[in-house]
Amino acid sequence: MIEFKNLSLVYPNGNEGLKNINIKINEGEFVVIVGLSGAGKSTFIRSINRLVTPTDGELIVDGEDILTHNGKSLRALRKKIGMIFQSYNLVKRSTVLKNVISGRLGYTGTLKSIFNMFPKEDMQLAYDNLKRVNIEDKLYSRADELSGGQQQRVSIARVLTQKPKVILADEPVASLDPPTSHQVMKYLKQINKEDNITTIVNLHFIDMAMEYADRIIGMRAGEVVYDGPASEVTEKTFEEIYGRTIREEDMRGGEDNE
Amino acid sequence: MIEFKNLSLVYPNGNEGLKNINIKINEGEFVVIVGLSGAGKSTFIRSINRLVTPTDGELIVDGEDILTHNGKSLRALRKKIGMIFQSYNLVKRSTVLKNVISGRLGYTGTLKSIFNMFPKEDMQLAYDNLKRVNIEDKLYSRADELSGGQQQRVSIARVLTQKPKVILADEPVASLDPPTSHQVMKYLKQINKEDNITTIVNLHFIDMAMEYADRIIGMRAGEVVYDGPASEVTEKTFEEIYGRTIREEDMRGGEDNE
Amino acid sequence: MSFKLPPKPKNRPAVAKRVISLLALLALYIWTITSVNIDWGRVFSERTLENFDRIIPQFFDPAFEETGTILVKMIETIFIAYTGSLAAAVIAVPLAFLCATNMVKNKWLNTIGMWILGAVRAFPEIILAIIFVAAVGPNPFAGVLAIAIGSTGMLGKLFSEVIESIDMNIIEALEASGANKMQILFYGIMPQVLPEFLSYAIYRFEIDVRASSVLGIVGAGGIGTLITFAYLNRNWDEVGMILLVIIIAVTIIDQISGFIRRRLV
Amino acid sequence: MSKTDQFTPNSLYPAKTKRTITLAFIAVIGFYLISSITTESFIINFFLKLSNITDLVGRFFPPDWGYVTYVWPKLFETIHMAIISTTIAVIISVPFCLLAAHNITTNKWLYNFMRMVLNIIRTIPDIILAVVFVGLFGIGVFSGIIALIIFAVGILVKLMSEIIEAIDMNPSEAIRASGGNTIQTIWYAVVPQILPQFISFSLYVFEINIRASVVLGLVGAGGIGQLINKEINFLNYPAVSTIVLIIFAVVVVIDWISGKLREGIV
Amino acid sequence: NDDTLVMGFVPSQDSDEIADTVEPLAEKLSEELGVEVEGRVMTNYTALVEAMGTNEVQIGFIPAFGYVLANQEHDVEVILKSERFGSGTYKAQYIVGADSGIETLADLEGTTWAYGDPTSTSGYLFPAAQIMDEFGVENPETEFFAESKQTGGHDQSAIAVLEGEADVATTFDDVRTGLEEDYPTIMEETKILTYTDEIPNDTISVTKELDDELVQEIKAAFLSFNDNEEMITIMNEVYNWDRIIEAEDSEYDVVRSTFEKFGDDISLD
Ligand SMILES: Nc1ncnc2c1ncn2[C@@H]1O[C@H](COP(=O)(O)OP(=O)(O)OP(=O)(O)O)[C@@H](O)[C@H]1O
Ligand SMILES: Nc1ncnc2c1ncn2[C@@H]1O[C@H](COP(=O)(O)OP(=O)(O)OP(=O)(O)O)[C@@H](O)[C@H]1O
Ligand SMILES: [Mg+2]
Ligand SMILES: [Mg+2]
Repeated sequence: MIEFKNLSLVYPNGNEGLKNINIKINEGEFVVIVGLSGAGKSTFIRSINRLVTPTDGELIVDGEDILTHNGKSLRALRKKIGMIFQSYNLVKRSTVLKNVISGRLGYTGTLKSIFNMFPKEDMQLAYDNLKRVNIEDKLYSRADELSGGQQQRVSIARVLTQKPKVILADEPVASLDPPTSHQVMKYLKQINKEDNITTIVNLHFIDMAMEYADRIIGMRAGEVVYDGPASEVTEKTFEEIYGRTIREEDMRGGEDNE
Repeated sequence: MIEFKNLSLVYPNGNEGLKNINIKINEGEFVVIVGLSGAGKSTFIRSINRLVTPTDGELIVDGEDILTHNGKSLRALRKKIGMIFQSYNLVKRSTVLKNVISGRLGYTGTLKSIFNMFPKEDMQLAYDNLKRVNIEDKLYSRADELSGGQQQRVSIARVLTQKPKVILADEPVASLDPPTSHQVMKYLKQINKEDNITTIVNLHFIDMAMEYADRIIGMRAGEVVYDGPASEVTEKTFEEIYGRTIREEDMRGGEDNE
Repeated sequence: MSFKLPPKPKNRPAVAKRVISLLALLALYIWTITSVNIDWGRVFSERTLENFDRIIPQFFDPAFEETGTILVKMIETIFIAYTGSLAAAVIAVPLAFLCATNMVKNKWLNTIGMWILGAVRAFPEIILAIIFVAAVGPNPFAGVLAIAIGSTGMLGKLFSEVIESIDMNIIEALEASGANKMQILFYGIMPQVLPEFLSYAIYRFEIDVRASSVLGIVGAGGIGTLITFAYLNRNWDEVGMILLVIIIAVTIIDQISGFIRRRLV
Repeated sequence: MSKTDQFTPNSLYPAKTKRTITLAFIAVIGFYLISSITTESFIINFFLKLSNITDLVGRFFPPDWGYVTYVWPKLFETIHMAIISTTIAVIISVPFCLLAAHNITTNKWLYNFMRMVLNIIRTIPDIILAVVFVGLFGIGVFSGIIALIIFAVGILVKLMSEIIEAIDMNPSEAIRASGGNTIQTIWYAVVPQILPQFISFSLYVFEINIRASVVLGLVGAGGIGQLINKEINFLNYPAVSTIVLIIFAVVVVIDWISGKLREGIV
Repeated sequence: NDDTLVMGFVPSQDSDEIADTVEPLAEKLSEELGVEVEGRVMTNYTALVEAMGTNEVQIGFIPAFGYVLANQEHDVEVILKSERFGSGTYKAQYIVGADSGIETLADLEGTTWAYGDPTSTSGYLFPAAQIMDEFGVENPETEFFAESKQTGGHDQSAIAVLEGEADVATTFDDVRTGLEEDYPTIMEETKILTYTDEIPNDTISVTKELDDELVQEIKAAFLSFNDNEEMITIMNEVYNWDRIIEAEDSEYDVVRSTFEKFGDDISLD
């Protein structure tokens, strides 16, 4: 269970990333966060594994306030939270297998990992996870030889190898074309259901959000402006989140959203 | 009027970009081309201003077969065809105005253009077009100081400054978020209607295609697999173009689309 | 509306700066051109033509009979350059990490690193060579040391630029999965920088083959002695031959290293 | 799928890659050992003789500040030589680096020919250039300048052609697509992209030219090298370190100017 | 290897052939002494002087000026020197154009001076000292001559006069014989204005660390080359030496006192 209690985050330059967030996410939920560019979606997600540090409030993960974590306890926290990125963040020049096994680094001694000595079970796990996302035949390919969709699948395999309790995904399909996007979302959904892993995903596209989410959280300017089951989302919700209808006919004076 | 007659294009490495295309596009039409990655959308579009050269067939623009053009006549052809790119293709370090006025290069002597001596009317035109896409206040900003949506609007202004009869746009909104995408598409549509400029656009997203197109052309593996008014497009059409339903539940063995 | 572009935003200090720099540049050139001491009369004299007549034919008629001696020295030169560049490549790595602002967040340490590299680069190779000849005697090892120290400055700077340009997102991804600093180094940083490191090291090796041709002057081994002797004795055919050997050797190295670099990236 | 279900990879790399890496590693170390033995270079010696080095380096300090007055004339001569040769080299290298970039010069034959010529020029050590030009044009600044120009063109063209090959070709495609001719395309799409690097490389070459003049001085091609050579031979090390420090200061200043110029342009 | 003797060789530029190998000499010496001798040639004696200071090189073939520095800095001792043309000394000459109208040293005032290298005894030190003495100037380069040019070598200095780049060149006596082949007119177009005092020839010196017994052996070995037809031929062909003769440190006092005149310019502490 993840709980945000009056959580705020102000970036060093004064930008308010999160404003007083109160949210509870239950185990096994598939939550999609939507919102315009700059709404704070990434900040929200990255707070959970402390890639950014909220400046105020409490963030409870598995009963502990993670804002106090650092060093060892922070690494322990991160071990149980897997993360998937928009730009895959694979080491392009390393093989697929090496990328996937790097999900096990948190469980492996420094020296052993430097000499690539992973236990057999870990190798097995990595390979099984590659099979799970159907890409086991690319085992020894270099990551940069793969297409975007394949790279994202490798990064899912990497996260699975970490055996996380929570998966965070920051716009995992923004760089992919629609059919491939759906494929990736389906893998995520399948894993969420099969392994009961809490999954929190940022998405730009509301239609995709409605299709896969159990629950949708809408953000605007650092605040949560909508929170409810995907089934209850309406055209109106959309307007609320984006702050205006998108079909507006006033073409002049369009403000910039980036 | 643009007419493809039995047009084929084989890339030097043997890839078949276009296979025996027969299409007629009328003046003032707003055509959207959809298809998977690698379907040949870009190849189709880029043939029209000869950024790629078809290897077989005829391509008639304004009554002339442009496949025989080269040198001077090719530049004359390109002068009347404007092009908008997915990645905007602005010179990042130059000012907005310099980028826009570069649309006039085809009308300006080499020497004059090197010393930035453009006729007054051209400057006027450039400025008016910036106003048209509502970005005249960024006149002297450097292109890399603008957001994606703004950059795309500058590139529309550049194309307008060229006073083209045809506008080609290769995935003009692929790098933009949905509200900004709609804004850009609306500008394109508006220009198409106001100036009666034939407009041919590549899009990934069928919903957007349906919203703006007069006519939709679907491509798959270098062939035209659908051609008809946007109003007649159905779920079925979509399946035809993408070669399968996208809501398929078979998650295993997904082929790669890139 | 009659045409009028909005006025260009005038940034007075910037314009003033530009004018001042232009004037400074102009002054610099005027100073240079008026004070440089070129004897044009000599340059375009008959002497020059005579010299061309005497030197050029000899130069392009290389002394093939010297091939043996020159080859031996050339191989020595290559060995010196190789050993020296390899040592430099090793020494440069920690210094480069010290200088890279995305690795060591402490500005002071960065600056110290930069100063070390800068100081090393300021020393002319010939002075390094003298120091090392004095230290270890007049032998190729002195040359190796001079090359090693001399190359560390440039390699360290290039390496640190490579490190600064890596994709930090990957580091973030590894951090997010609970990896520690050492693991991040080996799984996230090394794979990204190693090919560039190697390719720069090879590039430096090529430069060093040429640079070590100077070392012979002070007895630190290599082909430099031969060049000086050939010049002092005005044996242009020997200079031609030495140049031919160097061109061939460096071209071969260039081909091999080009091949290796292509496979690396 | 041909593999069985129990398959477990037991290595992060395929066997072939592992073999290649091992072989390459052995080759590097092996060649190191060979050259180390033939040149009798064992790093351990360095540490054994460290006291010799520190003694000698110690004699370079403190620098002889009184010597500074002797340095100016030759330093200025060096700077003049570097300014002239860099300026001319920069002008010469502009057409050549366009010709040696495969994305601009699409004619394969011309491109390869240019590359070959440049590669040969780059292999010539500066000392040989100096020696030959002194032989031809006599002693003095002119020979030094010519040697530096050729030396600099080789480096500059190589660096710049690589930058040109790495530029974003999209803007030039856009300009071509709107009917611009070749020169207009280069002027509007290529030049703005490479200008900052071009300037900083020019300054880098300027710096190299100042250093190279140390070598030129050895054979009478002018510049501050003469001074260093003389003072070294008189074992007048404090004076040498004054010269080196001044060269260092000049290099730092150039670095700083280079940074400022880049800031102004980027 | 501690038993190995290292012999550093700076060929005197003051001769018309310049050696680029020392191999035969080292081999022969090694044979005579029964220890390994390694030979190294370099064109710049600074490194050699310093290497003798750290005893990395034990035997040095150093020209006169270099020896004086080595003796002063590192107590290096001269044991032998070369004999050329039957003499243990040589002198420097002033070369001027044959029809330049320059007849005396005084005529040189305000002319352009070419010298090979400021550390060359005959090319720079002795002539410069002579000018300093006769005309009471401290820096001949700036106070006496209008301009001075460093050419890198004696040949190049003489050529500079021949080609009109300089009015006077100072070289060893007589550099022009070696140039006649390439510049057949040099003897007619140039003339010798005058000569300097006698300069002692290049030395064979040893470091203070060598024990006396070994030094004696080395001395004897070198002297025995005089009676060895084959060796003397090599010495002559390669190094332009006719004989090897004994030498005393005091013979080099003349060089020492010469460069002391340079005061600040050559600071010796
Ligand atoms: N490192 C940072 N320093 C300062 N401000 C930041 C930083 N990162 C983000 N911000 C600001 O915080 C706010 C929220 O940013 P965030 O990246 O969370 O938005 P987002 O919803 O993920 O947007 P996008 O869809 O563009 O990824 C924005 O105003 C942004 O400018
Ligand atoms: N320069 C080229 N050389 C060789 N083959 C090419 C080249 N450009 C494209 N192709 C091939 O031609 C086919 C059509 O490519 P095209 O770029 O037209 O597709 P697309 O529909 O625009 O795809 P995307 O949505 O990814 O832009 C593809 O198979 C592609 O691999
Ligand atoms: Mg984000
Ligand atoms: Mg495309």
